[in-house]
Amino acid sequence: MATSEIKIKDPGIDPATGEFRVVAPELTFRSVTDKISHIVLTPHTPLGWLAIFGIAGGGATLLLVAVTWLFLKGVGIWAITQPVAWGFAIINFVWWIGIGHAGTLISAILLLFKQSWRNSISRFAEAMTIFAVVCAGMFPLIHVGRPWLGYWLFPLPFTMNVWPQFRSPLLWDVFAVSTYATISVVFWYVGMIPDFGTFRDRSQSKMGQYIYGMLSWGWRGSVRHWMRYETASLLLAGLATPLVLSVHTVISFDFAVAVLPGWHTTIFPPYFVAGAIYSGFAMVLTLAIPLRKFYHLESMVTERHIDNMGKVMLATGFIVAYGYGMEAFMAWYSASHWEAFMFWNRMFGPMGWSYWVLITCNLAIPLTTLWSRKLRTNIPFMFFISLVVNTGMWFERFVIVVTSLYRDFLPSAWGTYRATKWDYMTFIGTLGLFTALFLLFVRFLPMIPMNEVRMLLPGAKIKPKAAVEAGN
Amino acid sequence: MAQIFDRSSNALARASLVLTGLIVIALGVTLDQLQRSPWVTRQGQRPDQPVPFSHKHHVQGLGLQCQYCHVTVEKSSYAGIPPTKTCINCHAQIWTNAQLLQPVRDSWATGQSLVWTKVHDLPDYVYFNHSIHVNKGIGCASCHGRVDQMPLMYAQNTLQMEWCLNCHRNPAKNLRPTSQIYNMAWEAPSDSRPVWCNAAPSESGVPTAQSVNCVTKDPTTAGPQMASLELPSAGAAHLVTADMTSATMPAMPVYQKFTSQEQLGLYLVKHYKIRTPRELSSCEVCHR
Amino acid sequence: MPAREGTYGLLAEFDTPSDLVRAARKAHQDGWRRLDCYTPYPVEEAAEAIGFHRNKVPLVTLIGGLMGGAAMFAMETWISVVAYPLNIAGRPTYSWPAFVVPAYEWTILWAGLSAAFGMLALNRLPALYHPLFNAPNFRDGATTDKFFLCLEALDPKFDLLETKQYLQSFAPVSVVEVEY
Amino acid sequence: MSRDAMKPTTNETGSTVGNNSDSTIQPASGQPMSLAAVRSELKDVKGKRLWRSIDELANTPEFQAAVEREFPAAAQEWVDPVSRRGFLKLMSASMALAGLAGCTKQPDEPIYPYVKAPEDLVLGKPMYFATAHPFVTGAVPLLIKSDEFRPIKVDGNPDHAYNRGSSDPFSQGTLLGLYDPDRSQHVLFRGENHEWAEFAEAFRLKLAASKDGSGIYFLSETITSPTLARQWKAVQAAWPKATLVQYDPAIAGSTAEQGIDTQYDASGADILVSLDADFLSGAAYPGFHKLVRDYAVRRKQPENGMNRLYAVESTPTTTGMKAEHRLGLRASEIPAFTAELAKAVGVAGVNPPAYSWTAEQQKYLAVLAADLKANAGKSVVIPGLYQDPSVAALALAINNTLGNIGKTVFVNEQPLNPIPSDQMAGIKALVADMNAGKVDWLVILNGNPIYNAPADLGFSEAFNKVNTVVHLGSHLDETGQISHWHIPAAHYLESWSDVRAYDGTVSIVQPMIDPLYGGRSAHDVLQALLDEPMLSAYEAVRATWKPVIKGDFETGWRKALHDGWIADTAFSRTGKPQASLPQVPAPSPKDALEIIFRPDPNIYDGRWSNVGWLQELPKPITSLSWDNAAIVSGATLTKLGLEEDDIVELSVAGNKVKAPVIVAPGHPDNSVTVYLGYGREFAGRVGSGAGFNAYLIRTTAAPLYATGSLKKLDGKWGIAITKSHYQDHRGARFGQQGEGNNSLEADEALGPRGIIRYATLEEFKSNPNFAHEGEGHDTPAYDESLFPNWVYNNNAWGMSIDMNSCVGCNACIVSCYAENNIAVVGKQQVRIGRNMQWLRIDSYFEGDLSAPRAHFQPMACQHCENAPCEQVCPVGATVHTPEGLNTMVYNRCVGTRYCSNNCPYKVRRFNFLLFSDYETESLKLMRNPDVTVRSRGVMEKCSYCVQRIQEAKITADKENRAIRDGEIVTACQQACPASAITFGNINDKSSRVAKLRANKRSYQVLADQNTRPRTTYLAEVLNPNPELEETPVEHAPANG
Repeated sequence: MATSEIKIKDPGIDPATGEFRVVAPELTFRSVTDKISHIVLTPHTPLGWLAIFGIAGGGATLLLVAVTWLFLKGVGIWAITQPVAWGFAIINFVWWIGIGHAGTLISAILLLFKQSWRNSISRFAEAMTIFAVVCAGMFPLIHVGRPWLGYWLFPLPFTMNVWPQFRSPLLWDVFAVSTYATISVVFWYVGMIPDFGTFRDRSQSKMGQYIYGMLSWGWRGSVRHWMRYETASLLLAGLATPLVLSVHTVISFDFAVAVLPGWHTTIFPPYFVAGAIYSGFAMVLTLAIPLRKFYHLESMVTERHIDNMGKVMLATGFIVAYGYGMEAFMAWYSASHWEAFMFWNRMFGPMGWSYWVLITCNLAIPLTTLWSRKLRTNIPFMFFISLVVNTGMWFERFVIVVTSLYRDFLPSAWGTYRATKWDYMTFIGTLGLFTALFLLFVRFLPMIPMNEVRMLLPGAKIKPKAAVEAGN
Repeated sequence: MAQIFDRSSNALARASLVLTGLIVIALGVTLDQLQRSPWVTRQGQRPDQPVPFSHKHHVQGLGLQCQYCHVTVEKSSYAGIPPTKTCINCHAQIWTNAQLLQPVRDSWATGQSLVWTKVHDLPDYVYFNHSIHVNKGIGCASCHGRVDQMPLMYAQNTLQMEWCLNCHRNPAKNLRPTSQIYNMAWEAPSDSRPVWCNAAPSESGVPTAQSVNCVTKDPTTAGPQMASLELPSAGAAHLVTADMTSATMPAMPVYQKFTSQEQLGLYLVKHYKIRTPRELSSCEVCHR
Repeated sequence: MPAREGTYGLLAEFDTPSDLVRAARKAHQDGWRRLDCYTPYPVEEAAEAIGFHRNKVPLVTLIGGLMGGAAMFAMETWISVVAYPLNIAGRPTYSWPAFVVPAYEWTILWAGLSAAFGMLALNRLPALYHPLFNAPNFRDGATTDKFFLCLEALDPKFDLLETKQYLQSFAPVSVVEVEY
Repeated sequence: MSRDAMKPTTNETGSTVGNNSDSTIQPASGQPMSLAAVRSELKDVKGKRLWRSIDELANTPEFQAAVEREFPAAAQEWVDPVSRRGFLKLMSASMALAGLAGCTKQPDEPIYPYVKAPEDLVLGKPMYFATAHPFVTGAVPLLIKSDEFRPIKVDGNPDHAYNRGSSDPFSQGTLLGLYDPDRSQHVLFRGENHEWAEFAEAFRLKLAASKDGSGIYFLSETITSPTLARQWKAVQAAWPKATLVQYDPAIAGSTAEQGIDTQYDASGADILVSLDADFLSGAAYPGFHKLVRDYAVRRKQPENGMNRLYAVESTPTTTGMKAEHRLGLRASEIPAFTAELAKAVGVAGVNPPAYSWTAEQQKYLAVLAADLKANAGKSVVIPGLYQDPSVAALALAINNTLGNIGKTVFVNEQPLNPIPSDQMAGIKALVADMNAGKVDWLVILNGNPIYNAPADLGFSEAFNKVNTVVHLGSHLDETGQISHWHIPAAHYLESWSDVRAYDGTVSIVQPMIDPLYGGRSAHDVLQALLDEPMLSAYEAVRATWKPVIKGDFETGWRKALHDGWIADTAFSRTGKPQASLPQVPAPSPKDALEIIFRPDPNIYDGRWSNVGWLQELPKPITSLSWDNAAIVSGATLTKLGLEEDDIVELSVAGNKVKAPVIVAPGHPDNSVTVYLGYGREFAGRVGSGAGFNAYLIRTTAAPLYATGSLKKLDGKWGIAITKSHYQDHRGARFGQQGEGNNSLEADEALGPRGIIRYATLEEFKSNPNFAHEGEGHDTPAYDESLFPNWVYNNNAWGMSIDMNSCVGCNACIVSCYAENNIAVVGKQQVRIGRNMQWLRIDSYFEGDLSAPRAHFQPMACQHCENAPCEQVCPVGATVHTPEGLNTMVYNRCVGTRYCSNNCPYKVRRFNFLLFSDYETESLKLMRNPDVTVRSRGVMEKCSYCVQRIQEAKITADKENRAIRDGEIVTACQQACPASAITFGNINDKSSRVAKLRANKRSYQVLADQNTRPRTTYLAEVLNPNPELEETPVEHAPANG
């Protein structure tokens, strides 16, 4: 183990190159490999892991119960009603998908921008993406009235000769989300192949060697392979970037394409994406902070990472703030009574409280504090902020979905919305499922990309050509 | 540090990849076939019936006309299943103690219905109407097949939506003169078997079923000059409008000769006022 | 498939990427063509050194992407205009702007899959068995912290003894013979 | 999957799928069974038969015991009908999961052909029979749609001069009453099954023993059948001491009990005055159908002048809300006010009690009197039923003085009811005799006195003093439970009888179906005492009319049955009003709290408690469903420190009852309205336990209104109100007058949203185009679209609704229930806003809520040409037809509910749970076979009655002709007494609907959204008296 002050403090500047270091300087190829392989290859599972996994598993069971009951009785067990025909299910869907986005952003966009600091967090950010998409993807299916007919959403040659209706944003969702899930998984898996190779070669058990051997497709580190591999990763990154932007854009279409005041807004796509990244980074922090502590990864996930993520949140937070601002401005500037009433109702109607929760959690608290580097590098505080923002972003979706629906065009059809225990169970259940999956990932898969971290190490520097010719 | 995997494993790995792909494809094809298979549609299956009633015997053998039993086919959405009375009408005299007919006699005696099993069973949310089809030139055989050749009743067709649409999107290819509706043996006109039709003027309020009159024997037997009146050539027959014919020859009906189904079909579509495919394939036509 | 007996090649192990790159470049300059480097992380210089400059992955990706997009857009148009044209909300049957979105998604989907699987295919993976794994020191180092240069027996210049000395001249940690 | 969207399976003979003895399951009877046992029971049953088996099994007591043991939580859920069914589904589903149901293929369906087919039956073609709905305030002539001899739709008789095909919620609801699964099904003696013959025998012996019939008492509902009256006279002749008491709680003590003898012809009246007469909101008021028609006909072409309605009323009703000028008075003030009015118009010999009227009231009185005098002979003053007799007398006097008699008001030679009687006195005397032990046998004919007898009589105590009580009733109700004999009563659709309509015209009540449960009618009971005890009601009725029908009797009789009435049997209307004027009671002190009793607008006196349609139907004005309540004014609510839904205790003369309190806009202060008919114990699975029993505080002394007190109790009641009602508290910053006096909804709807548009007659004359000017009233040009317009060149269906005619009586909604197999969801579901009515009547209360004007807007699917719902459905389950219908394809729907979110009118309804009843056999008989019964998870909505459109198209196509205008009539249109709804082909410029759409007043709701609705509304035009300024005009576009 490295000495404590190094692992807590910022790794500082590399004297040789004058660049910021992103990982602790004392790391070597082998120490990195040992550290990360050990977490997975060690035969004994830490008690803490078991404990948390138990709790998370309980949550997942809750979900199972809730969904079973749902299938038996129908979506009526939820609070959805007339006129609020969408509720928690859609809110959770959008929220989870949003969370997923940070993962892709870190692994893809930052890769394109050559932000080498993302190397050490990219892997579990991607994992987070996938598990978030799993949780999200579940909702569109279970929230429909007749889930067993969900396959009608796919253009397949049934004997009815009836086809999906491609003008519907929901159908766009089907393709956007399925693509997003697939590409994320592929990207994630391809990234792990060389590390599986490492595991194969370091695993003591025959079982481990077999499993990781197969997962690695027999990777042997030929530079020819490496070059194609690099190209592929770069291309995947290049594809994932427009994808991640499109996915939340499409999801924002679910609302923006509708005629409903409060949904029918052109600002939605950009501010949904920004919001997604905002909440996504919050979730990365929520996960990274306990992890690095628990597995002593401070030398690889350093304060610089936390700090950078804080900055990204600050930036996206302001884009989101701009979004809210524009909504309010347009409500007034459009001179449309529908917009004006919608916004008045959103702020001061019977459900106005939810709007103010959202403002507090998304704007008031984070955007005032994240300016200070001191706070950004204050680990407990950042953990707290991450939770606040996650809450705020959930309420953003609540406000959009519910407070737009419950008082729309015809006053006679106004209604209200009060969530039932099944709504809460389902939501908590997905949290449990997410955590459980993530813990499994941490235990059995390389949570930090060894091959990418190796590139950050001083040892990876090739001595200048001259030196090589001269032979030292 | 030695090999983990045996030499063969490479070939094995690749093979398994290919296989996975093949399995997926195979599964898709299977399901696609399955949804159309008789196992699902019951096409061609002969369910157990209380009495092994033979349409072949009654229709072909005895020459009973469909409506003798299915009385309401022209009037109502239901064609109608005959009451026991209909059977007894004859079987009070003939086969009076045939073992096969015991259930019929029981029913007649006890007043309990004969319980048949539906052979042509549409889903409950499909609203099919016999009368409109029969009145607009769809023959029984078009959907039910050569019932006169079925010793035991079975569904000739799948009755699945794609099958219905198949005709609703192009009725012409199945239309026949209403006079031929109950003719099991009707075949589309051909050069060897032409059909001659004349139509009442469209504005005359006669029901569609009677608006066209067709014959299978050449009505213009009166020699060349009469035949010469038969204008224009059969090839362009379907282009002639009814009012034109009526205008030219008020007294003597002008027959047009048809030697192919599509000519006849188009002609009947026009005179039976068959609605457009867009209308016929609109959802509310069958679902309410 | 190469022959299954005899020597696959000679494997020289190095401690640092720099040594590997130097040796590889030299060997390539000396006319070796059937040679390869093995490293725990991508070392571009090494690839350059053995004259591996460009690959076909981008082309595969492009083709995949175009196919995906075209396929989806064509299907949407066929479904809405030909297969079952319906009056939806008074919109035209050919509502192309709506069709763009799924087509766009499929472009990305197919491109991504092509990139990933194209890469693996071009790398001739999966290759769970490989002669190199017979080398005692290979699996211990190649995926962790060692750098290898392998001169293969198929190269006309290959001669067990000479090549061994030739490799020794790069002062590697070790040179071992790799059996099939 | 066939279950997902299933229409009531009518196989070839129309015998329903209930017919499934092939898969019955007999659990080891006796010992309780466990779910394991259940499963084993079902083991051998293969999937396709399981569907039925589960249901049958689930109804065995053993099973229910098992359920309650294994799911204690659910045991209580068992009570609520809807969730009970949900639970059944759950059980079958869980068993399916347990691997019991095999494949999901459609099960084999059996065919049950007739043995001998009826002559006139064409399967699949409905038949129509004329009959009439016997009702205490006058029968409603009906034409019944019968499918395979099962009545499946009740509608007015279009040829009858009285209602011209219109109907009302009550009549519509009686259909469900017929198929009510909770109707009693056996003759019971002391709780055990017996035969009718045994009863008849015992009864005759008893009478024979009594010699002259002394000690034999009959307690009957009001007798409306001339034949029954004739039979009673015969009984009396035979047994002179036998006593008949009539008691109908709804009219007992009202002016109706003496028999209605006044007829109004409002079509000739320019001024209509309602003195607490609610003649526009339901059949409870005599002549409702005709009065509404006459009222509406004078408002359809404002350009040709309109009538003007004044309403003075003690509780807000649709009548008052439609009035140009409404004056809310406490009930006890109305007689005095009437007297003042009489005096003012110059009726001789009236001396109104001294009372301090407010300035507003005096002004109203003066203006009203002036207006009446100005329109002498062209006006009509209509008194309320539930008022002091003096009001009716004075009203008649006023009409007389104004010379309206013979013009707009007519007096019958004879009263409507054949045996008028003072019902309150009658039942009082009866109870006295019971207590005195004089009553040996008490035969109750279709009454439920245990439940609804006046509270002060102590009927139940007296009840025990009677030796034998015979109860003829449709249900084993509160009275039936404790009677010695119970005889299931036949429904009027099951039996022969005869009745008189408002104008006296006789209709023969003929059965549509054999008694489902072997019910008997009052005719049978009385006949059993006569010389030919076995003489059927059919013969009895024929005997009654043999002398009346002219010409050959058989021909005349057949004609009467066919037409639905016997010609020339209307009353002669040449009667003269009696001169004497009764004493006018003085109003109660201003600070006294008055409690007003009214029969419920939906379930009347409680006789329709178990009719789900009527229970769930939102009541006019309050939009209250599934309950009755203590209805007060906002001011009173605040004064008493209450909130809506609080539980209060009402007490009158020492009798107490707990009730929820709600506000009705425009209710007079210091006054509480309670509806009768709720708080039933033994109404059945639907009605039991709903609301509170107001009869408990209703006394013989004050049956119509009483002074009482109100006390707040702890807790909330949990009422279900179907419309949101907020007060407008928005500050001036938000551009509204938000002092909290107005309704937020109304301010929005009448204001910038342009949902309700109206003008006064003057404004309309000066600017006929008012509906299209002003804020929110603009309609985009037709080509104002990004897309090429979709052309509809053949038929194009459209609907026009006349807001001026609609009186918000709800008849259309119930008619829609019956026509479209709409599910009843239960109170809990309604509470959270899941009621399934395809058609709702939006009521907006304009202006200050203490004295509002209401606007009623029937709102159903608008069939937008640019339908927002269609665009967002991912599976194309809702699409546009070439004729411009917005069709909902249930069996394609996966239930994303996106369409509902995107519907600006929020008229789509979703089956959040399994709302439709697939278990109850009797309900399967009732369903319309042409409409799919929607299953769980499916969206539904108004279809413009597409099944009727299709039927008409097929007929027309076969006959080679175009569809005639008016050939297609939607269910709502058919029921509407005001003919406010018109449906037809808007492409046919000569069609009525096309003409109406061309009318300048015609506007589209939310036109600015460019949804292009096919349903358009005709803007209201009001005809206020300029003398009275209270008409709020700020929303009238001319100055808006």
